[in-house]
Amino acid sequence: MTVAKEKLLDLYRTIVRIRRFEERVSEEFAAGNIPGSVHVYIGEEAVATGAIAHLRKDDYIMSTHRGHGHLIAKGGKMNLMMAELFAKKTGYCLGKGGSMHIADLDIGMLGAAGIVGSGIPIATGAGLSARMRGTDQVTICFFGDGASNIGRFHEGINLASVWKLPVIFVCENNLWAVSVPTSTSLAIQDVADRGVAYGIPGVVVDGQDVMAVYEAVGEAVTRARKGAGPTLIEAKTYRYRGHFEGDAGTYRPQEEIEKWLARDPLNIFQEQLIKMKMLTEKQAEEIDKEALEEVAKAVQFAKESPFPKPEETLDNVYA
Amino acid sequence: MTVAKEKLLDLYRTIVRIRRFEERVSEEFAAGNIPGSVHVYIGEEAVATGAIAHLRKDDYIMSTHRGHGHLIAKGGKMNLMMAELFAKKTGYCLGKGGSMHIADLDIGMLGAAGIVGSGIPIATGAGLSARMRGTDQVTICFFGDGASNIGRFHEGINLASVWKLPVIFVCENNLWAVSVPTSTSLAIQDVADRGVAYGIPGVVVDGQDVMAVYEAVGEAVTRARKGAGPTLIEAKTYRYRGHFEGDAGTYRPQEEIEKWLARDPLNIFQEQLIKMKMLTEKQAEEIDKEALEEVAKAVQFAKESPFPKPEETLDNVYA
Amino acid sequence: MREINFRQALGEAIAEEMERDPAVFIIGEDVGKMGGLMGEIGGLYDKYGPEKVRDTPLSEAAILGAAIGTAITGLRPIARMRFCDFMGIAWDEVLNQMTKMRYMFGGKIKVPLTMDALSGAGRRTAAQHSQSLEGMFMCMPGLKIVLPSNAHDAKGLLKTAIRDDNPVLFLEHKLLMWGGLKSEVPDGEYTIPFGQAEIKREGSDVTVVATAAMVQRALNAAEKLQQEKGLSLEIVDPRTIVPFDKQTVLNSVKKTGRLVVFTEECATGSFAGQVAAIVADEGFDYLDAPIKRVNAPDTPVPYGIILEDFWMPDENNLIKAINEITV
Amino acid sequence: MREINFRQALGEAIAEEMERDPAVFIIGEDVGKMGGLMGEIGGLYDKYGPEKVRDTPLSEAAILGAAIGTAITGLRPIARMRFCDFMGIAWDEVLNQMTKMRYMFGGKIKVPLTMDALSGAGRRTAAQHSQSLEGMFMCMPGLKIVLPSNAHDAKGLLKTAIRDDNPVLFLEHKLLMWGGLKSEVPDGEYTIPFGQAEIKREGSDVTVVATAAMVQRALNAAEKLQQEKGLSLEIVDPRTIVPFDKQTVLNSVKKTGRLVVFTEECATGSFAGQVAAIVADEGFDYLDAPIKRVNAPDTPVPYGIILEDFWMPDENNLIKAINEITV
Ligand SMILES: Cc1ncc(C[n+]2csc(CCOP(=O)(O)OP(=O)(O)O)c2C)c(N)n1
Ligand SMILES: Cc1ncc(C[n+]2csc(CCOP(=O)(O)OP(=O)(O)O)c2C)c(N)n1
Ligand SMILES: [Mg+2]
Ligand SMILES: [Mg+2]
Repeated sequence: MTVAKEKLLDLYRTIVRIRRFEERVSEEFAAGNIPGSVHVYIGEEAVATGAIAHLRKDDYIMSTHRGHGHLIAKGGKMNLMMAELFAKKTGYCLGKGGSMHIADLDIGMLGAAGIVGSGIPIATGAGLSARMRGTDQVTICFFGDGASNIGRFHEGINLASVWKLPVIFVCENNLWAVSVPTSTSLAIQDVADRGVAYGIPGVVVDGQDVMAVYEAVGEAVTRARKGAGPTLIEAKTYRYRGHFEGDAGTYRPQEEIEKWLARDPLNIFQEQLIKMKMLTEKQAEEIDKEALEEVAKAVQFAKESPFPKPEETLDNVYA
Repeated sequence: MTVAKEKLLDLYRTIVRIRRFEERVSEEFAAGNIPGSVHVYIGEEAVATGAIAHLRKDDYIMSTHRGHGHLIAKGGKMNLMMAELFAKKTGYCLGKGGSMHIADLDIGMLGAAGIVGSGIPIATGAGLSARMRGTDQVTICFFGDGASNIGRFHEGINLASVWKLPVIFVCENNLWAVSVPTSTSLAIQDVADRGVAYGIPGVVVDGQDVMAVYEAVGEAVTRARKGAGPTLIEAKTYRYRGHFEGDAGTYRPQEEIEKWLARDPLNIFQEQLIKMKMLTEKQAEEIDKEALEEVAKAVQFAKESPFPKPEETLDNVYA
Repeated sequence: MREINFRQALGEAIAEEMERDPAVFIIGEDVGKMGGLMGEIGGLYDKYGPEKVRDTPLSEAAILGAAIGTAITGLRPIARMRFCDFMGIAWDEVLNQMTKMRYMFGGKIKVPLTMDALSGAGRRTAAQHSQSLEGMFMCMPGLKIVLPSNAHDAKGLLKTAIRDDNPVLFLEHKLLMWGGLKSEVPDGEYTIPFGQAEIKREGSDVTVVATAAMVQRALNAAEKLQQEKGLSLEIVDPRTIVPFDKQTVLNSVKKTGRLVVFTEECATGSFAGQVAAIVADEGFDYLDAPIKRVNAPDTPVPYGIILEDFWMPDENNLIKAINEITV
Repeated sequence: MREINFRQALGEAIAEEMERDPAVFIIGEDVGKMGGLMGEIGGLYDKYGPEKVRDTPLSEAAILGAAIGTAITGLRPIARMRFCDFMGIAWDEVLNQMTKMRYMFGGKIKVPLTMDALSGAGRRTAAQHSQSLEGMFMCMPGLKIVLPSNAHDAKGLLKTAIRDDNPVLFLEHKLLMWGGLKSEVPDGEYTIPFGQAEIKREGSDVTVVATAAMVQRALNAAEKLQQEKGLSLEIVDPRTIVPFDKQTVLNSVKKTGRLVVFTEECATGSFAGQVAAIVADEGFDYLDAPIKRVNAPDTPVPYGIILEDFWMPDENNLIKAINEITV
C-alpha cells in the first residue's frame, strides 16, 4: 500500500495531537480542573488515527467512554473539547455532557457513550440512514473488548449484517474491561472471530501500528461504501494508564504493561516514517510543538471561558 | 448408537403424548375454553422428546413460549397443565400464569417464557448453581431461531462458555419468528455457527428425527456432565400451525409448509421403530389410545376444577 | 361524519404521515407482510416495500438503537415495539439514549422518534404481556407519552407524535385496539396538540381524571351515578401524560372540590399518584375531601378471566371510591 | 461504640452474611481482585476465591439472569450492578423475570436475590451515571427497595436484604459511599427490619420525609430553622421505600399538620409523589397546608459542579418550601 506523504504526515499529526491532548487532560484532571470521571486513550491512538483517516467529513463515527481520540481524529476542536471537560459553557455540550458525552454532528461524530456498548445499534442506525437517504456515507463504530460481550453487540451487528449496512465495527481490544481481563471474559482468542456469527469478515489487526490499522480499515470502508456490508475489525491494543484517571490499575501484571509500553504506537509510527524518509526528526519536533501549543491554547480557552449559569440546567431537554 | 427398546418406546410415548396434548389444546382454544394466547408445538415434538430423554429428574430445563412439549417430556403432569391453561385453581400456577408461564421446580422445569430469550441467561445461572452446589446436574435451555438474535443469547451463552458451565443450548430453528423468516433475520445458514463466537461446539441436527436429536444431545450432555462446558445445538424443525392459535400464518409459502409436513416427526419416528421392529402397529395404536385418554382426563380434570377466587389475585407476590 | 375504530385510526395516521413526509418510515417485528399483529398497518408494505416498512430480526435493542441512529441523522422512524412489556429489553435505549442525547449534547441534536406499543390488561395474556407501564416511562425526562382513549384522539395524537422532534411513546390499550368501538373523525387531516386534556364529560360534583381504557369506564360510571344518585362527575382525559395539562385538572377540581384519579396501573409508582401529588400541592385549597386513586393492586397481572377482572379497575371500584368522598 | 463509614458498613454486611450462610455469593463486574469500584468488598476475593466472588464479563443481563438462575435453585446471589443507571441493560430481568416469577408460577418458587447499585448525583458524572431511579423501580410489584441514609442503617438493612427470600434492590447514594461520614454501630450482629421508617429528628411543626443523601440535608435544615425561626421539623426516613412504612408518616403528619417530601429524584414519577398521594388520601384530615415536594427538576442530570449543584435538591430548596407552608 502506498500512501501519499501529505496523508502520512496528517496521520502523524493526528496521533501526536491525540497523545498530547490526553496527557494534558490527565494533568488537568489531577490538578482538579476536570470534574467527574475521565478515561484517556493513551496507548491506543493508532486505532482512531488509522481508522478515521479514511472518512470524509460527512461520514459518521460512533465513539465510547474513551472517546477523545476518536473525536480529534474526526476533526473535533480541542478547545471545545477541553472547555467541555472543564464544564464550561463554551464546551461542545454547553458544559452539560462532559468527557463521556461529547458529540459533534457537524463533523459526523455521533457521540461518546457512558453506557458501554450503547453506540453499536445506534451506529447500525446511522448506516441504515445513509442507505435510506441514498448517500454513500459510511459509519465507523468503535467499542472495547468489554463491549463485545454485551447483548447489543450481537443485536446491532446482526442487524447491520442482514441489511448489509455500511458500518465498520472496530473493536479496540485493550485486553481489559476495567479489572476484568479478556482471558476471563471471552473463551476465544480473537473478538474478530465473532464475525462468523453474522456472516461478515472478521479481521485482526495490530492496533499499535497506524499503517496496519489504516490498511485493514481501508478495505472495510471500500467494502462498506460499495454496499457489500459491514466488517468487524479487532485492533489489539493497550491502555497505558488506569481505566479512569485515578485508577492505579494494580490488577494488571507489570510485565504485561512493560511489554506493551515497548510497542508505543507513537514511537512505532515515528520510526516507520523516519525510516521511510517521510518524516525528519526536526519535523517531528515541530509537529510536537504545534500539538503542544494547540493543547495549551485549548486549556487557556477552557480556563478563560465562563461557566454556564445555574438555570441553564433547565434548558435543552426537548427540541 | 444402540438404545434399549424400553427407552425407545418411552420416547415414542412421549412424542405421541405431546402431539395429542397439543392437538387438544388447539381444539379447546378454538372452543373458547382457554383464554389468552397459546403457542403449540406441533411439528417440533422430536426436539423436546429426543433432547430431554437424557435428563434425570433433578436436571433442569428452561423452556419458551412454545413450551408444553418441553414440560411433558420432562415429566410434567398433563392435568395440571390443562388446568392451568383453563385458568383453574388446580393448575400448575394456581391459574395465575397460563400457557406462557408454567414452571415445575419439582421436576427441574424452570419455566416457560413470555419474553423471548429471557430464559437463556437464567439457564446459565442454573448451570452455575449446579457447579457451585457441587452437583453434576445439567441444564438444557430451549429457544427459537428468533431468540438467537436477541442480546441475551449472546450474553448468556458467553457467560456459560467462559465459566464452562453444564448447559446445553438447544435452538429450535423452525425457520420463522412469527412472520419473519430466518433468511431475513440471520445472514448465516446455521445458528449453530454462532458457537464459534463463544468457543463452544455448534452442532446442526435434524429436528424432525428423534433419534438424531437424541444422539446429538447425548454427546452434549455427556460433555456438560463431565465439566467440559456448554454446547450449542441447532435442531432444524418446523411449526405446523400458525405462530399462535388463531394466526392463519399466511405469510409462509405453501410449498414450504408441504415440504415440512411430509417430514412429520411422529411419522418418521413411528416408521423407524416399526422398521427396527421395536414397535408394532398395534402397539402404536395402543400408545395413541393411552395418550388420548390421558389428554381426555386432563381436560376433564381442568373442566371440573374450580376457578380461583378473585381475591387470590393478591397472593403470591412476595415469599 | 365517518366513523373508524382505533386500529383504523392508527393505520390512517401512519399512512398519512408516510405519504406526507418521505423521512417517515416503519421499523419493527412483523410490520411487513403481516402488517402488524392485527393487520393494523396492512397495505403499507405493499405500497412502500421493505425499504420503508422494515421487518427486523427479533432484537428490540437493535430496533430502538437503529431507530435512534436514523433519527439523529435526518429520518423520522416509527419503531413498533408491539407489547410495551417487551421494552424492558431495550430499556437503556429509552432511559439513557434517546431521552438524554439532546440534553447531554447541549441541545445540538434532535431525536424525532415515535414508538408505539400495546399496553394494558384485558386480553388474558398474564404478567408479561399486560402491563401498564406509563408510570415507569414517566420517570424519564425527555420522553413524551401519549395515552389515547378513543380512535379520534388516537389518530390526531399519533400524527402529532410523528411530527414531534422528540422521542414519543404512543401507548395503545389492548381493549381499544381489539374493541370495535368507533369514533367520528373528520375526512380531512387533523392533529391534536400534546398537553391538552379534554373534558370528556362535564360535571360539577367530582372530578375524575381517567386515562386510556378507563375513560369509557368512567363515562359509564358517570352515567350510572347521574341516574341513580343525581351525582355529576366531570371526566378529564389528559390524553398525553407527558406533557401533562395540569391546569385543566386544577380548574376542574376548583369547581368540584373532589378528585378521583382512575387509571389502570399498579397503585405504587403510578401516574395517578403523580396527579394526586400535584393537586395536593397546587390545588390543596380547592379540596373538600381526600384525593382518591382507583388503580390496580400492587401485583403482577394475573392470567385468566376471574383474576384479571378482579385486578383491573372498573366502574364498581370507581363508584366505591366516589361514594367514600361524597357521603 | 465503634464507628464505621458507609463503605465499611457495606463490606461488613456482605462479609458477615457470606460467613454465616454458604449459599451467599457475589457476582458482578470488578468484584474480584479489584474488590469493587472503591475496594468496598476488598478481601473477600482473597478469602473466598473466584468461585464465590465472581468477576463477570461486561454483560449486565447475563449477570442478573444468571443470578436469577442461581436464586431459584438454592443459592443466594448478591449481584453487584455498580451504577443503577446501568440496570437499563438488564431491565427485563428485573421487570419481567425476578419480580414476576413467583407470582406467575403460583407462589411455587422463591427468588432470594440482592442487587446493590450506586445511585444519585453529586460526583459530576453527568446524565448516565447519576440518576436516582427508585421511582422507576418502585413501579414493579415484587421488588423490595432499600435506600439507606447512613452507615448504621446500611449495614443492618443490607443484612436483612441478603436474608430476604425476595428480590431486593439496595441503593447506595454516591455521596454516602464517597463521603467519610461515620455512624456508631454495635460490635455484634444486628439487622434492621424492612418497612420501618425511623424518625431521625423529632419535631412538631412540619413533617419532612427524606431519603438517602437528603436525610442529612434535612437534618441540617432542621437545625438551621430551629435556631433561626424556632421552627421544629420532624424528619422521617422511610429507609425502605418498598415496603413503605406509611403509618409512621401519617402519625407524624397527624401531629404536625404539614408535610414536605424531600428526595433527590426528578419530580415526575418520584417516590416523593407517591408519598404525597398517600397522605393526600389517608392523611387528608390532618393536613393544614398543601403537601410540598422538593425534588430535582425534570431534566437529565447535568455535568459539572454549577449545573449539578443547581439540579440537586438542597437545604435551601427545602427551607424555601417549608417557608411557603409556614407563613
Ligand atoms: C453497560 C455498562 N456496564 C458497565 C459500565 C462500567 N464500565 C465503564 S467502562 C467499563 C469497561 C469497558 O471495557 P471496554 O469495553 O473493554 O473498554 P475500555 O475501557 O477497555 O476502553 C465498564 C465496566 C458501563 N459504563 N456501562
Ligand atoms: C422480547 C420479545 N420480543 C417479541 C416478542 C413477541 N414474540 C413472541 S414469540 C415471537 C417469535 C419467536 O420466534 P422464535 O424464537 O423463533 O420462536 P418460535 O415462535 O418460532 O417457536 C415474537 C416475536 C416477545 N414475546 N418477546
Ligand atoms: Mg477494554
Ligand atoms: Mg422460530
